[in-house]
Amino acid sequence: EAKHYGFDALAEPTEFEYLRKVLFEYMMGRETKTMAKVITSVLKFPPDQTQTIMEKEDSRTLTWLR
Amino acid sequence: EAKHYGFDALAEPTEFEYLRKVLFEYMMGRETKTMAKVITSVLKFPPDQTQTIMEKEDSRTLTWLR
Amino acid sequence: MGGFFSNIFNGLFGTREMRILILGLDGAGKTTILYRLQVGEVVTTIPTIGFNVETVTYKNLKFQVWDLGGQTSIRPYWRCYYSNTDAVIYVVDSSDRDRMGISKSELVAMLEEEELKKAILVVFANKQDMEQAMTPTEVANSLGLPALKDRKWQIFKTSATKGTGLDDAMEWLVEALKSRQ
Amino acid sequence: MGGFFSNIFNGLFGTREMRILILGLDGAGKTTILYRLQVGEVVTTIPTIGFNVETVTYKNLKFQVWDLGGQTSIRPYWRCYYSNTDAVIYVVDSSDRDRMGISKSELVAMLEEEELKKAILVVFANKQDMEQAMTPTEVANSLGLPALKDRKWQIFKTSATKGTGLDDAMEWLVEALKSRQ
Ligand SMILES: Nc1nc2c(ncn2[C@@H]2O[C@H](COP(=O)(O)OP(=O)(O)OP(=O)(O)O)[C@@H](O)[C@H]2O)c(=O)[nH]1
Ligand SMILES: Nc1nc2c(ncn2[C@@H]2O[C@H](COP(=O)(O)OP(=O)(O)OP(=O)(O)O)[C@@H](O)[C@H]2O)c(=O)[nH]1
Ligand SMILES: [Mg+2]
Ligand SMILES: [Mg+2]
Repeated sequence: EAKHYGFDALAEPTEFEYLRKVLFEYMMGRETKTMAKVITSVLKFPPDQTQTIMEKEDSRTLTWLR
Repeated sequence: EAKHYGFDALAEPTEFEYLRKVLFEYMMGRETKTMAKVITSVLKFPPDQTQTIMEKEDSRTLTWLR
Repeated sequence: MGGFFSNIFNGLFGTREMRILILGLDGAGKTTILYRLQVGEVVTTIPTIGFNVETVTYKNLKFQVWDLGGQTSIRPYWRCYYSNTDAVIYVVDSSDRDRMGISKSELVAMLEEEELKKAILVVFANKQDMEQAMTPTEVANSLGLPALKDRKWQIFKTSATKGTGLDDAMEWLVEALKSRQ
Repeated sequence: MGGFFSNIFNGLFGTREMRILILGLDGAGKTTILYRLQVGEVVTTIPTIGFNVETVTYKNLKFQVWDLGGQTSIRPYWRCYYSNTDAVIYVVDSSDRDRMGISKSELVAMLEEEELKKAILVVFANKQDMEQAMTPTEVANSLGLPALKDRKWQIFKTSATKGTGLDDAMEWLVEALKSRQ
């Protein structure tokens, strides 16, 4: 059986910390559209999911403007 | 200089995929409180940030109920 | 929860959906069981990296059923889902004698969690159709169920692929949930 | 943007905040510059893993200024921030001769992006207080600035720690942004 490592033990530490920072801002509701772009890039979401997420962000912005 | 690897090349792949799944649900606005718990656990957010995030989720729920 | 306000709430808005978690080691049959319960059929599964959540209606009761992936690396995150859980369906591959000990430790750790203190436990001794399957009594003993304190629990022998035993188990669960209210 | 609707919008709600990105290799002095511009002081910095974003007011214009971390592994994510950017402040450590080539390739890749097609470029040849610093002309040539097409750009010699050159650069940027409208 392969040895089990924690998630962050193996991840490139800078990228890991970067993701945490960006996610925190996203979860606080700040600049969510930009943050969503970063999150989907860092975590390499498949294109269809990325598009769904970005459409959701756009609809969120429209709700505020109305 | 250390060799540079992509984020997912080194991360434990199951955990990586798991994070993506949970984040997608969170970003779609589904069961966000539970998803927020998972995200902060998987990414090992520091306790103070985790608390701030969970308070934000609680206030979000209250807004719906009002 | 429970008590005066939740009764009013239920009276106004219909019965609250019960929240049920299906837990157990990878390959135990959790996802197979979830969809057996929901659509009455055997679906082809792949290992669950994440979760499936479905609304299951049984005897006029609505359940929100969460099936969580059971692989080693994501088991530590089960606890993130415990809040407000009414019952846990714990699934065991009765033919997987080698990992009965691991299955027991995961169960024990789970039952120690404060958030699950009032949750009802139903153990599915699954894969009873397999020749080398342990009996429900053997499974119960391996998991240390007889020693449980302050816990409403029951074990059932099931075969998710053949569809046997699930009805008995769900019937017991529904009664247990009703009598708890 | 710009045009009829944005003019009405600005008329009603005040001038739109300009969006400015500060980019450049790690250690170039981006964060030092951001806070020099905002609070007029030299702050102690640590490498930026993520970003800083601040509102900077200059000559009655409001800027939303994003300072993005420049380390190798997070540079690929600069592009996620490009949308709606009015200007890029590209910061170079003029004493870092070894990495002038890397700085150039990052700049070139950035300028190729469609979303930055209309963005104004100001290069800060920073750390001019260092003995071994290259002159602004040397920096401009190393970065290939003279060959740029369809781009409004200018280079300034700065020292973020001594506070020299920043005013000239910002003054030029404000005029460039105004005349663009
Ligand atoms: N023989 C037999 N096979 C079963 C039974 N229940 C499930 N299986 C099979 O066991 C395998 C694993 O089933 P899953 O439902 O995917 O297991 P799981 O518990 O969801 O696993 P994870 O998602 O990895 O946690 C599948 O090939 C199922 O068809 C059963 O009662 N008898
Ligand atoms: N001598 C000198 N040092 C400077 C100057 N500007 C910045 N520094 C120093 O350079 C170091 C790096 O500055 P930062 O502002 O943190 O660099 P950065 O571009 O934000 O770096 P990252 O966040 O890693 O991308 C710090 O020690 C600064 O004090 C300058 O004009 N002259
Ligand atoms: Mg499964
Ligand atoms: Mg910085």
